[in-house]
Amino acid sequence: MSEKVLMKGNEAFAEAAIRGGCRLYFGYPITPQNEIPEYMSRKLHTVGGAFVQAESELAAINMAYGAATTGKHVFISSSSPGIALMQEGLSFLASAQIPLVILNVSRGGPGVGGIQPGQADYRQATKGGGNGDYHIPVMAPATVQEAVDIIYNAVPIADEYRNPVMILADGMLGQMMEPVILPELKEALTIEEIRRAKPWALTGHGDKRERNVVKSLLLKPDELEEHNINNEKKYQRMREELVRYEADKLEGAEVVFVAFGTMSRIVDEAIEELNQAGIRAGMIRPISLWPFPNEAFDKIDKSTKVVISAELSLGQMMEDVKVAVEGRYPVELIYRTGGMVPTPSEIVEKTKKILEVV
Amino acid sequence: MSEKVLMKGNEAFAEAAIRGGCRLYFGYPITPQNEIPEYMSRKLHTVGGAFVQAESELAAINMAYGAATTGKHVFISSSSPGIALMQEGLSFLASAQIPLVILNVSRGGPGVGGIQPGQADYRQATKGGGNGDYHIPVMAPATVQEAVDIIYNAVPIADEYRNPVMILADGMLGQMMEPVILPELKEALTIEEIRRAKPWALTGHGDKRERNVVKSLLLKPDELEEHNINNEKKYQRMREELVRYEADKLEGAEVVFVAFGTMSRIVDEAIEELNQAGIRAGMIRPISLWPFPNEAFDKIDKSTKVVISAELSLGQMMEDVKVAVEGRYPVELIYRTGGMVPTPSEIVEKTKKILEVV
Amino acid sequence: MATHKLIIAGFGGQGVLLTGQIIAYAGMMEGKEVTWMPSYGPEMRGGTANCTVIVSDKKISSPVINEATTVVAMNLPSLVKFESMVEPGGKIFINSSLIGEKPKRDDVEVYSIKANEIAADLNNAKVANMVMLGAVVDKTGIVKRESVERVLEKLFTGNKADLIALNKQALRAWNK
Amino acid sequence: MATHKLIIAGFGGQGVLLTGQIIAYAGMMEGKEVTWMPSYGPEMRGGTANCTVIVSDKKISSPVINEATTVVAMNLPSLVKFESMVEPGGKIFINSSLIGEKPKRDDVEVYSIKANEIAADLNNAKVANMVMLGAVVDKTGIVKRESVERVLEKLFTGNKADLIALNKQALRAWNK
Amino acid sequence: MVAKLKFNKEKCKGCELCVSVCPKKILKIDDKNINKMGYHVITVTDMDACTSCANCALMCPDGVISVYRKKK
Amino acid sequence: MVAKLKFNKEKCKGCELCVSVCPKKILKIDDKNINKMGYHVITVTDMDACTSCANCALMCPDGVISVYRKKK
Amino acid sequence: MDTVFEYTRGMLPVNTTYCPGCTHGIAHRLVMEVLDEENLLGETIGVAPIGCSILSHNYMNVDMCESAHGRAPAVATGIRRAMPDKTVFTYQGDGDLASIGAGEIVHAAHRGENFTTIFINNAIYGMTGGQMAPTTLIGQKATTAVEGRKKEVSGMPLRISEMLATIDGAVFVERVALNSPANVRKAKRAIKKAFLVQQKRLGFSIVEILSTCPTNWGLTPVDALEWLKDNMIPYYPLGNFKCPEEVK
Amino acid sequence: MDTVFEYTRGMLPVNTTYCPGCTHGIAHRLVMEVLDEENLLGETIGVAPIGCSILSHNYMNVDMCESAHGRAPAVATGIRRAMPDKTVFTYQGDGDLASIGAGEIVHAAHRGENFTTIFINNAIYGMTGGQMAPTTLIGQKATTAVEGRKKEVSGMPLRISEMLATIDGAVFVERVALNSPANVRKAKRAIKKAFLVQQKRLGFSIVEILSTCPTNWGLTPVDALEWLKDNMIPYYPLGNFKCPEEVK
Ligand SMILES: Cc1ncc(C[n+]2csc(CCOP(=O)(O)OP(=O)(O)O)c2C)c(N)n1
Ligand SMILES: Cc1ncc(C[n+]2csc(CCOP(=O)(O)OP(=O)(O)O)c2C)c(N)n1
Ligand code: SF4
Ligand code: SF4
Ligand code: SF4
Ligand code: SF4
Ligand code: SF4
Ligand code: SF4
Ligand SMILES: [Mg+2]
Ligand SMILES: [Mg+2]
Repeated sequence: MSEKVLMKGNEAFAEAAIRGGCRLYFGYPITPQNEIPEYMSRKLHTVGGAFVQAESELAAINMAYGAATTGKHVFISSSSPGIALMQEGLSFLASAQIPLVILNVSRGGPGVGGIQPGQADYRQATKGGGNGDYHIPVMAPATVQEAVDIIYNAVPIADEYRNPVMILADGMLGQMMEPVILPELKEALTIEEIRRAKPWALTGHGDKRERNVVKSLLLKPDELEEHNINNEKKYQRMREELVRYEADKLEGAEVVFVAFGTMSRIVDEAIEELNQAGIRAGMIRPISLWPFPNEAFDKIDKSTKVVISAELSLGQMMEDVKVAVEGRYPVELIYRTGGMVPTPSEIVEKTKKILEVV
Repeated sequence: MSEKVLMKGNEAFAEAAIRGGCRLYFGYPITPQNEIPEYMSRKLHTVGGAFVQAESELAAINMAYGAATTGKHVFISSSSPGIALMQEGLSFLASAQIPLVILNVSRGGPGVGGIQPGQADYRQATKGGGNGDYHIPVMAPATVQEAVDIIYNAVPIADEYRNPVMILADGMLGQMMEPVILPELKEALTIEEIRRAKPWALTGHGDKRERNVVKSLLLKPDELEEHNINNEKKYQRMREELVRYEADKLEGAEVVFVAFGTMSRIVDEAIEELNQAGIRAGMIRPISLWPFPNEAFDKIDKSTKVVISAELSLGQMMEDVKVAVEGRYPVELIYRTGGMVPTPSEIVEKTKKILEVV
Repeated sequence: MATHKLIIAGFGGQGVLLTGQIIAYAGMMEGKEVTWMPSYGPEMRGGTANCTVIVSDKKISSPVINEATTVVAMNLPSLVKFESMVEPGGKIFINSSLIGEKPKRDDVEVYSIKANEIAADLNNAKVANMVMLGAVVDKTGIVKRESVERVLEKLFTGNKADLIALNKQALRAWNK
Repeated sequence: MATHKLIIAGFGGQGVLLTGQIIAYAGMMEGKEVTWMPSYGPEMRGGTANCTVIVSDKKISSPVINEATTVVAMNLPSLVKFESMVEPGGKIFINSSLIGEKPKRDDVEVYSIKANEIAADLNNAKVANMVMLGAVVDKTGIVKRESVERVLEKLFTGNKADLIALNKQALRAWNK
Repeated sequence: MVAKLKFNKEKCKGCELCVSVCPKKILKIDDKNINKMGYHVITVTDMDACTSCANCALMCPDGVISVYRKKK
Repeated sequence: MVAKLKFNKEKCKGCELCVSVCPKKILKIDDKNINKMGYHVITVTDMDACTSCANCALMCPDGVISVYRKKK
Repeated sequence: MDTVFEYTRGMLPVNTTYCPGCTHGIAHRLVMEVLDEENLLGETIGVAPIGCSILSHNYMNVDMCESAHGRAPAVATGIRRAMPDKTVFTYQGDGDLASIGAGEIVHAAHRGENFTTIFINNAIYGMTGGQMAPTTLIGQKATTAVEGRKKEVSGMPLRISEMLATIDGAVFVERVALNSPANVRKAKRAIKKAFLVQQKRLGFSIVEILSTCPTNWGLTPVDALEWLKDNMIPYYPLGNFKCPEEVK
Repeated sequence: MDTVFEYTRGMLPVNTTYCPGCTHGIAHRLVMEVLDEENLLGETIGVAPIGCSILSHNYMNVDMCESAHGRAPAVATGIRRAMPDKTVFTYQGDGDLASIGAGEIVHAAHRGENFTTIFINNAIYGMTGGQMAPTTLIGQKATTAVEGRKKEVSGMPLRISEMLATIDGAVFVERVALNSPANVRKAKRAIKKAFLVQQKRLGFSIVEILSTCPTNWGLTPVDALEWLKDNMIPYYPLGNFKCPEEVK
């Protein structure tokens, strides 16, 4: 495998998508993910692909949809308000069953907000802001390396389920450089491969088959219901097959943190500090935010006094944590918002206060 | 008060908004709510207001934002995918603390979907698809009369909290005619009233005060965090003050249904049928979907064997029901989707099947 | 019957939506629960229109129905489309001025009314729907004829008031 | 010290981002954990640039820091902006070719390096950052000078290879 | 009589666009016959007069009409 | 010497736009003095030569320069 | 017998759901005739809009996809970039293209995307029941302008061809009408040229087609043709606005 | 002493965060000078875009709001309809107006909304760090076009004034530049006329201002003025495209 290189998060993400087989990218500038379109604009035309600077995020998601209807692998990225503009499109893609890998390098919101890192798009990502009954799997990496691996693997996942897959990173992960090992370069699918693997794709019928139609409108409610129920079966399969998480030091833990992405790294250090202070603490790190790793919570030890959702948002993940905990433990929240990031010691202090009360 | 009139839902909604003080409407056609812009186009210019047919839903929400920054009351409406296009805007308004009353006459999704009624925008409405930490109160009427009253009262609620308020109706409620008593007509706010009640509003500083600025960008993370925490206090106040629901026949009930909007009317009839079959059933009807009426679930009787979320969506509300039930009762789902609507007998049959198992 | 569920369908210009509204209005004035629900959306294309009216003694749940107690077909495409929706034992009203065919159903009561011709006899082609309405009201009892007449009085005011007499006449014309 | 946290700041053209990357790269080659984090967004306006480098023996949590162990100011606005971020007992490196002022802090160690002039003496104004880097490496021990030299060898390949010698020379020039 | 025109009457919606553009005025809607969609359909009154100009077919939105011409 | 020019030096960013458009070439950046923002600021070398044409002020993006003219 | 006219195999043998006399049906046929004659049916990917013609994929014998309201040009851009050697077109109404999708069409033209747009201007929102479009004429009645469109409230109708013709990347721009056999013939010639422009990869091509909506205009199909001629053509002059030398 | 030039009280006495020599600062001042001279500062509501000038509300002494990226014309429409007797303007960059907001500006013009748009064309995305704009020139380098913009990939640069001038409701359209004292004077005259058009409620008015972005062009502020003159003005000719009789 290739050697370790030092790469900026955003550039590594772009390269991971290319290596995963994506040769088509449509994007609109927005901080803190501009290095991705910039990288793609330099790179894609050298590997037989295409980069288009879209006129807006709305156009970008629809370009991506169009490109993906042909069966080719497509990758796009944006940041918080840009993702908000894509909600109609994401609902459309899910409904039309079109695979796509989409990355949100999120910032502090709401509205224009700021451009420092945040996790306040948790609800936007996991609950969906498009209309109707659909779901999008959401994966949240904590390091540049993990992000690279997740993006790379998201390409076949999107194909497998014929559904968009979202990666939720934050501005910090996008902007920083960390050592990373890049996975092997995959060739783009050929038309022949597409015709074989994706019989629904729009490749021109060539008078050799019935015409293909990719659609989202089903005017007859009974047909739409059937369509939705079939999709729900798919979502159920995702719930069974796509759960990813890490559970660490749960045995004998007094406190169990739940944290993802950048926040989990800070919590990691806080746990060390807590240990030094004689407090046993563990962590569940959801990697898949949807489906949420409910099963991980069955591993929590009887010794645990409190489960703490640690977020860069105002308790957005805590709702899912509560569903998963099912009333077995009290659930508390430690958060920063608006682009602020806590230090490990800050988490330690807040944890101690919580422990005094529970 | 005025006499009972027979009105089409959508027209009654429009009239309710006008009577509540809204003289400004910006909208884009979309079935099944076209009678609203049509009504507004005929009516508003006769009462000193303005109707603008926006070029898109995206433009409409931003026109509404602009108009509302002046402190005047603004009403807008759309349907499912149109609301999806407004997500960036809604997040922006919440962040900039601008009041607005917005109505979703929803249809079956996802994507373009169909145009028959649905409740599959539950997540879109209650969890928000815009970016960042914000909330929008969501009210769900079950009859044309209730919709009229809720819209009328939403105007001062939006002002009180300086936040958008959403009404989630469905296509059926918008298209049908039912008898309705219309509330009293309120005058539009005068500039003087606005200057007094809304010192933040953009009315021109007239060299008499510091300039006003309505904004959503806070580049400094500490300021953005403070802003978000202040907003969260407001949301906490909403959670305490805006809960609305009806709880009916809970005493001794074997089954408790949770259903809102049109679905609650069908469940009502199903409960009667169940009673006749000797099965005691009750219902919690959330009127506020956010904040969700968790407290109502404390009233459920020990006799209850199962709580059933009955929805025109694939279990979207069920997640909130589970949070509210906190593991005290099993939670099951009865649904139709894609614009299909169940008959009361269908619900009875499915309920009997569920009761066999639990 | 405690609950009447009626579908009226025809060409766009035949006033079927208004006819349904008049029934709902009359029901409301009789203190009954009523809902009126039009077809909407792309269905409309082709220039046809239809609506569903429910008049009931008790609270009405779904305004969308699976079966109708009565279907009124003002033109042929409407008959073709809605014939199958009548419940067994229900009623079908046919505007036989425009429909030569008979329904294929043999488990329903069929009433053929030459609505257009009768209206023409009244010197106003526009009241064909009123002629039909009279038949429906008399044969189904969904609302009282007097209630319909009161609705007409409320509906036609000002310089339209002279239409009241004509419309009342039309209401009674179907079996003259 | 197990964890070095360094801020380098200057004008856009002074190569401060690259300098930070070289340190991170060198750290990585020494088997240490490293992160490099630039300022981004509208902060960039005004033509200034800065980045934060962490080199540590243990896993690095937040790449954003509240306090630095070392600040390198290549121009005056950078000194003004970052002076307060050094922890007590930390180090400030000043490019005294461009900065006449002294820091106001008295609880830190200050090193003044005439980076531009020294670079000019080497007949290449562009290596001022390398001159400064040499000083930083030698005085803080954040990474080894040899590691930096290995990075330079990897960085300058092909027809840029002849720059290696010059840069190595610059690295050593600060205290000549 | 040679059939210069063929009608796919099941597709006809009786819109009369063809009728309005026929220079020979030989097309009309058959108010006796109704197709499965419920429309009265197109018919020709005097096939011989047809010049095979195809105006009717060009204007038909529903692909009802085919036009032929005698081989010369 | 009459001060035809007034500078609000704390706002100056040393961009030299004013310098480039002065027909009299009497403006220059003072490489000795730095303002609170950290910029070297504008200065005038020969106030007497100033024609009060205001070109400099027109081009200044930061509102640094005021221009006056002797009353006639 | 010689065949003078037979329905193109580009159209599938099914009944459309369009209203009687709606000229959408003619426009569909012309596009498919051209693609068939150029032997492109098997090599084409079409993009349907939101509007009455969302159902065009039920009728056109080519691979097709639906698109979100107004976004067809973005979707076509994606297809074009993914499939450099296919023929790509969008078929859009005036609500779709001129209102909600104004940004997307301007930018497809701006980038000079090599696809063809068939723009059906019927001066109304057909599918949703007759609301005002940006192209609705002054005085024309619509459900959101019951007294007829007024300049003071809604401005003057938007002339899309004239606007797009100012953009370099839009290399073929022509306006045609479907109100008479002669104009239908001209329309087909314009569509043919537009696809030729695309075959030669010269840039973006668009044919604006003045079309009727008898249902929402409240006219019989035949009267609607008249109304188009008397009202639309004077405000929306027919003709070619731009044509590359290569296809003249 | 007579005052020849003093900084307008329309600008607040604070330091801007714009880069040294960025002509956004000149444009800000001109707008505020005009509003002050017309005695409108207290009667004006401004709309800031997303772009470097999102912070303009920190500097301009009028009531203002921010707007989502590209939507300023929609926001101004809302304000205009709510406040028929105020003066309303938007201030937008080329990314904001010509790219993501192309639909909104076309439709503000189409409706003939009575507000004034100040359009800062600096041929680049300033705030986000130098990506290509629709107005970036052929050959001009941008971070998403490192070898310079190419026609084959991104089309020819979009000329907004020319495009909007085809729309009836856009009654005043002029392009000016900020590269010299003479052109700054002309720019001010154009801005004044645009606000006059609004005062008379004649329709939509827009002034396109060619402006520099030394930071992302990679030039000194003075060289940037030169570059503007030598490269932008030839492709974006200065002058008035449309002016109502009443304000000529
Ligand atoms: C986002 C969104 N907004 C609105 C609609 C509703 N809608 C469906 S079709 C249509 C307009 C159709 O008009 P036009 O494009 O002129 O096509 P026509 O039906 O006239 O051919 C609208 C507004 C929608 N489906 N999606
Ligand atoms: C929805 C959305 N997309 C993208 C962005 C990121 N963004 C901020 S400013 C900007 C472009 C600014 O360029 P321009 O409008 O030309 O203004 P300038 O900075 O050049 O004055 C972009 C793309 C955003 N804030 N919101
Ligand atoms: S081919 Fe010509 S003459 Fe013959 S029926 Fe058609 S229009 Fe008439
Ligand atoms: S034009 Fe076609 S559909 Fe219309 S009447 Fe003639 S044959 Fe029938
Ligand atoms: S006023 Fe004119 S002459 Fe005087 S300094 Fe300014 S530019 Fe030079
Ligand atoms: S133009 Fe203004 S900011 Fe620039 S150097 Fe001159 S005075 Fe200073
Ligand atoms: S509504 Fe209008 S555009 Fe749509 S099919 Fe009917 S006539 Fe044609
Ligand atoms: S980035 Fe460019 S446009 Fe923005 S302030 Fe700096 S110079 Fe001006
Ligand atoms: Mg149309
Ligand atoms: Mg710009």
